Amino acid sequence: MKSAVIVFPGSNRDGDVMRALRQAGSQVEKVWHAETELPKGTDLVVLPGGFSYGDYLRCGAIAGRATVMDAVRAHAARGGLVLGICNGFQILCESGLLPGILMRNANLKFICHRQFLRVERNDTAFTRAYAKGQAIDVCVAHGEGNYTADTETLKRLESEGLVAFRYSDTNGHVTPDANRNGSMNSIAGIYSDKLNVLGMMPHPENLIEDLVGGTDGRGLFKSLVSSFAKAA
Amino acid sequence: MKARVTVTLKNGVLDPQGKAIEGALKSLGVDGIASVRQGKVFDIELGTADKSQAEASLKAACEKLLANTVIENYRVELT
Amino acid sequence: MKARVTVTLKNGVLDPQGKAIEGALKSLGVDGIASVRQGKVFDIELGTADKSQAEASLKAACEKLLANTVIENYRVELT
Amino acid sequence: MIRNDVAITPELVKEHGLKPDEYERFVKLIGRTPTITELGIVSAMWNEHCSYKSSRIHLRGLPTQAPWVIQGPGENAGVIDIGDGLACIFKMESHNHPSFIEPYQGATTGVGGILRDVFTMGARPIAALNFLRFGEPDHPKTRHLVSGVVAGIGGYGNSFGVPTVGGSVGFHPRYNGNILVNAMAVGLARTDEIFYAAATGVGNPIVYLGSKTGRDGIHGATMASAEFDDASEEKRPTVQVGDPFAEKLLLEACLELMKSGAVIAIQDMGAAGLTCSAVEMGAKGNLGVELDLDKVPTREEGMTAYEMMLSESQERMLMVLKPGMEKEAEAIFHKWGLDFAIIGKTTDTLRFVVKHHGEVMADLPIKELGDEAPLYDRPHLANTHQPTIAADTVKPPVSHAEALVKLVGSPDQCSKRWVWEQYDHLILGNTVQVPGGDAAVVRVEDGPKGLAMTTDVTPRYCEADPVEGGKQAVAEAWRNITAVGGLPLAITDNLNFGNPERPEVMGQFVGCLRGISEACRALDFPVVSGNVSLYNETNGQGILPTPAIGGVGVLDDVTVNASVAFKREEDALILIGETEGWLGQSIYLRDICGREEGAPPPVDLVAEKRNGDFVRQLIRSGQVDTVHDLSDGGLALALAEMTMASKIGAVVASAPEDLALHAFLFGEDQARYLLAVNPDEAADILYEAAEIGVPAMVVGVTGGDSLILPGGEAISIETLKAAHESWLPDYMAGKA
Ligand SMILES: Nc1ncnc2c1ncn2[C@@H]1O[C@H](COP(=O)(O)OP(=O)(O)O)[C@@H](O)[C@H]1O
Ligand SMILES: [Mg+2]
Repeated sequence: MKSAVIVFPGSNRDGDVMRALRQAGSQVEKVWHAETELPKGTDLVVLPGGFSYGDYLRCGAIAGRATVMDAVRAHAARGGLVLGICNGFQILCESGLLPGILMRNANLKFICHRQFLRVERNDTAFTRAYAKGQAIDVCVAHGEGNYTADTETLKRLESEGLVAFRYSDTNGHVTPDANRNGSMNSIAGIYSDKLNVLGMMPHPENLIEDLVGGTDGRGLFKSLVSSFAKAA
Repeated sequence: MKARVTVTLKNGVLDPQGKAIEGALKSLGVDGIASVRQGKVFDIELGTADKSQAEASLKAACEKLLANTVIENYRVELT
Repeated sequence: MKARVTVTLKNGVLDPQGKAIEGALKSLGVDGIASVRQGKVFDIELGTADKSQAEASLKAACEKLLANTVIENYRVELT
Repeated sequence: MIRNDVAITPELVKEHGLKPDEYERFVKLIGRTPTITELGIVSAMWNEHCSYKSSRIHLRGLPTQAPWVIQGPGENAGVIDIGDGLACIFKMESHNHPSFIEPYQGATTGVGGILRDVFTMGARPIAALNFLRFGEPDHPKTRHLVSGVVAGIGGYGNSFGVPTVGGSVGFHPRYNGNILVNAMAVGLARTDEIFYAAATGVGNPIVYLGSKTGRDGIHGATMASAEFDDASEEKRPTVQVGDPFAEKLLLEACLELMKSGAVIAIQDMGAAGLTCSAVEMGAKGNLGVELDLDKVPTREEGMTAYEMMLSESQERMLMVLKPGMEKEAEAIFHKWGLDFAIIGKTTDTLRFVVKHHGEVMADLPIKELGDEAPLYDRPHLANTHQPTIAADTVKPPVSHAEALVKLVGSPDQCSKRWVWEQYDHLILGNTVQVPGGDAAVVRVEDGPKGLAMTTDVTPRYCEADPVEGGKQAVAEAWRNITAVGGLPLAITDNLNFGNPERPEVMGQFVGCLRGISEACRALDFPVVSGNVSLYNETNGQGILPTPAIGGVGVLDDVTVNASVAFKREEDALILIGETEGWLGQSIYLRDICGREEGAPPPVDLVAEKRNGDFVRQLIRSGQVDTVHDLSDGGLALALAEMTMASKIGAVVASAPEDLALHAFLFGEDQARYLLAVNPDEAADILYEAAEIGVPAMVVGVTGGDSLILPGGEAISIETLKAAHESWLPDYMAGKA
């Protein structure tokens, strides 16, 4: 599998996600935001975490309009896989690839902590390696992760099964306490209609080794790589 | 020429920041504030003296970047 | 009663946000924008109908929380 | 506009912070009356911050050498060799005063400045720490300051992309008018790719990089401009605003440029901006420097030479480039959207020449600006020793359990989670030990090495006895690194004190430095960088003497480390080190008895080294994985913290007979560690300890869901945790 990690000025978890992709067996290439095309044969586009353009104006707003995003949109329209993590999720929302928006955390503070997520479905390219309903231990690190959408959108996401992850306790129970940033319906990540674009606030790429906290994040990258092994 | 663009949240869009400010004002003992909604202003200097050209630039700036029209309204005033 | 508080950076204080927005507008091909400085607005509903009481509350809100008077100016308009 | 031919009056000299004799010294040095620009330049070079005029002679006594030291104090940051061709580059710096005026921006620019110091040398920052002291919680400003400073530190580090992995937060009324915000950065480079400030070669281009110059932080200028400004403008704030986004770009651009081989010398623009950086590059390289200010990228119109030379705008760098590489360098900077301008050249005149609009605004001897700065041996008074407080004169608590719960929930000892959860401490995926333990542990690249780092000092000890306090600060940093299994290698220090013109304060300074030096020597723990912050004083009341120590150590195999959380039930608890039950200056005495008095615990450096080396070897050999050093609050607090970090309780069945229980539990004797070990190993460990004269005894066993003290008083883990975790969030929410 071949992944393209897009680097915007201010991206800062590009290295972390590249490490996770490589560990799972993907080839990885960095792509500068000013490019107009993706590398040939790109299977997966990753928009990494960070503070693109300082997150000035609105998180992800300026990056969402970068040159390379046209190529990303075209890739998604062809059914190609796109993964946006944290700032990447914000960029996906700002660029129109995913609905809704990430607002300031409910306590108005940046929060960095370990967090369990409930995997809502395991029949997508991103989550095959997990069980449905499994609680996975990852971490969050964001100031604006409060997922907000209008009632219509929310209804559609729920009824079409487009919610990918919810903040949960260790047992996979979705509780108010587990939803520290105040997201609607405890949403931590969502899919596009065709399930080929995933945006999520938490960082699976930071939990891929026992030494630094655990390996629950690996499943996501393993799922991606294995879906290509199957396809090929 | 100068302009001020004001971007505010649409009615009905939740404003966690405004809510938190309301709370903070209460705990600071500032009375009489019923609700707060936060928005942004942009003070812009334009390179042109032509009013219609300026207005076109400002509209483009708002639509393309300054406002997220899904959740925000904007207003432009030339000053 | 309603009010709008506008908070802007004092002259000469660096505005990284404005700077980034300027750059982004240029690369988006929006012409004619010479400079951008970003500020905040607060749309406030007051619990009182008494003007002087409202003004006192608003002043307190600005001084205590809404504006960082070391680097920002604020303006209050009752609307 | 400030013209250059302004008459230099005594008032103007005074406004620039120069004493009459200092001004005379300068006039004699240059042989004429200076221009206003020159006055500005010398005021920047000769202020306390840049010239270290009160501290320099004392700093000379610090041990700065060791076989692994590549660069000691004097450069932007210290550099040590950690093996495998890798160097660790680190430094700590204060931003106390700006943070008191504007906590958010003061803290951001403090973090920005220290990160720049580290990447200026070619290192990629891999971790940040901070050392914070605030006034008493009840002081009306404290909450606002805590909130702003913490948000600022996070706001900058998180966006820049460095994990903030450790630090220290404390409260004391003596910081009511002067908070302490010390930031530390740690970076990594290859030993053969380190960059220095000294310029070489005549006629080489001097290049300005980064953000544009504005009128930020021009202190003297605000006053001066009131007289010389015809345009009446609003009084300009002297607060600088940090731009972490620009800094991140600057980091990437600098590292890319360094790889290209174009960089001869590099210096960041920190305090006194362009002046300090240009003078240092020239003076260190025995070269003159000529600057053409018409080329300097400015953000505001009509900036004068005076203003440009004194501006403290952030996120800027100065470089000497290899001639012929300008185009390549420019392309890299433009790619990152940053300003790039050739603003001058090196010369062989040893003069610092500043031109603006074709006129010479300053022409000064470059070396003398630094070398001939005033140097003071200020009078210092040794502190009178405080009496030793015998344990039997200190009241025991009504309930030891209650006392302990009170301590774990006190402002100084409570959990600082509320703080460090606002810092991204996990980015880069190398954080092996997160905040909350003894030292942070960060993996080096893909391993196997790791670095351990910590910031420490106990200001009340320093106040009571500067020499012992200085020693203790170093010993505690060394101990914290040891406790995770690290080999302590070197320190950076941040010496925060009051007004050096008062002999008692100078006495504290000299005493602390003596203690620091002694400890560094005894522990093989040299000083490789540091910072001095004096005049932390309001209305004649100085801060507690606070020489914060930032320590760094190495773990050859980062997977072999120890942490404070109990790992298993039924482990034997072994206390390493001598316990006399020293209660003078203890947290127990202060927070339970309301007495902040007495002599602090003496530091036996030989015992420190012996005990620490023993513990480290146990960790490295894999015999021990659970260690906590004993500091504030003694054995009881360490037990509580180890319990809270796990979900496993502990039982301490009895106290030594010759010791009062409260002295045993809360005494702050130094050089001690608490280990939790497999019971099968306990006998061996005790035997090994006895062999080399390390005091060691079994004091209890892990297990259960509460902490049971001698005599049977039990505290559930939940009770401890509730007290420990609630104080700070409640306080910040206005509830405490
Ligand atoms: N400002 C801070 N930033 C990050 N971590 C902090 C901060 N303050 C305290 N901590 C963490 O909390 C823990 C306890 O701090 P402290 O009581 O000072 O430790 P010790 O007594 O071991 O020196 C340490 O791990 C420290 O890293
Ligand atoms: Mg410790």
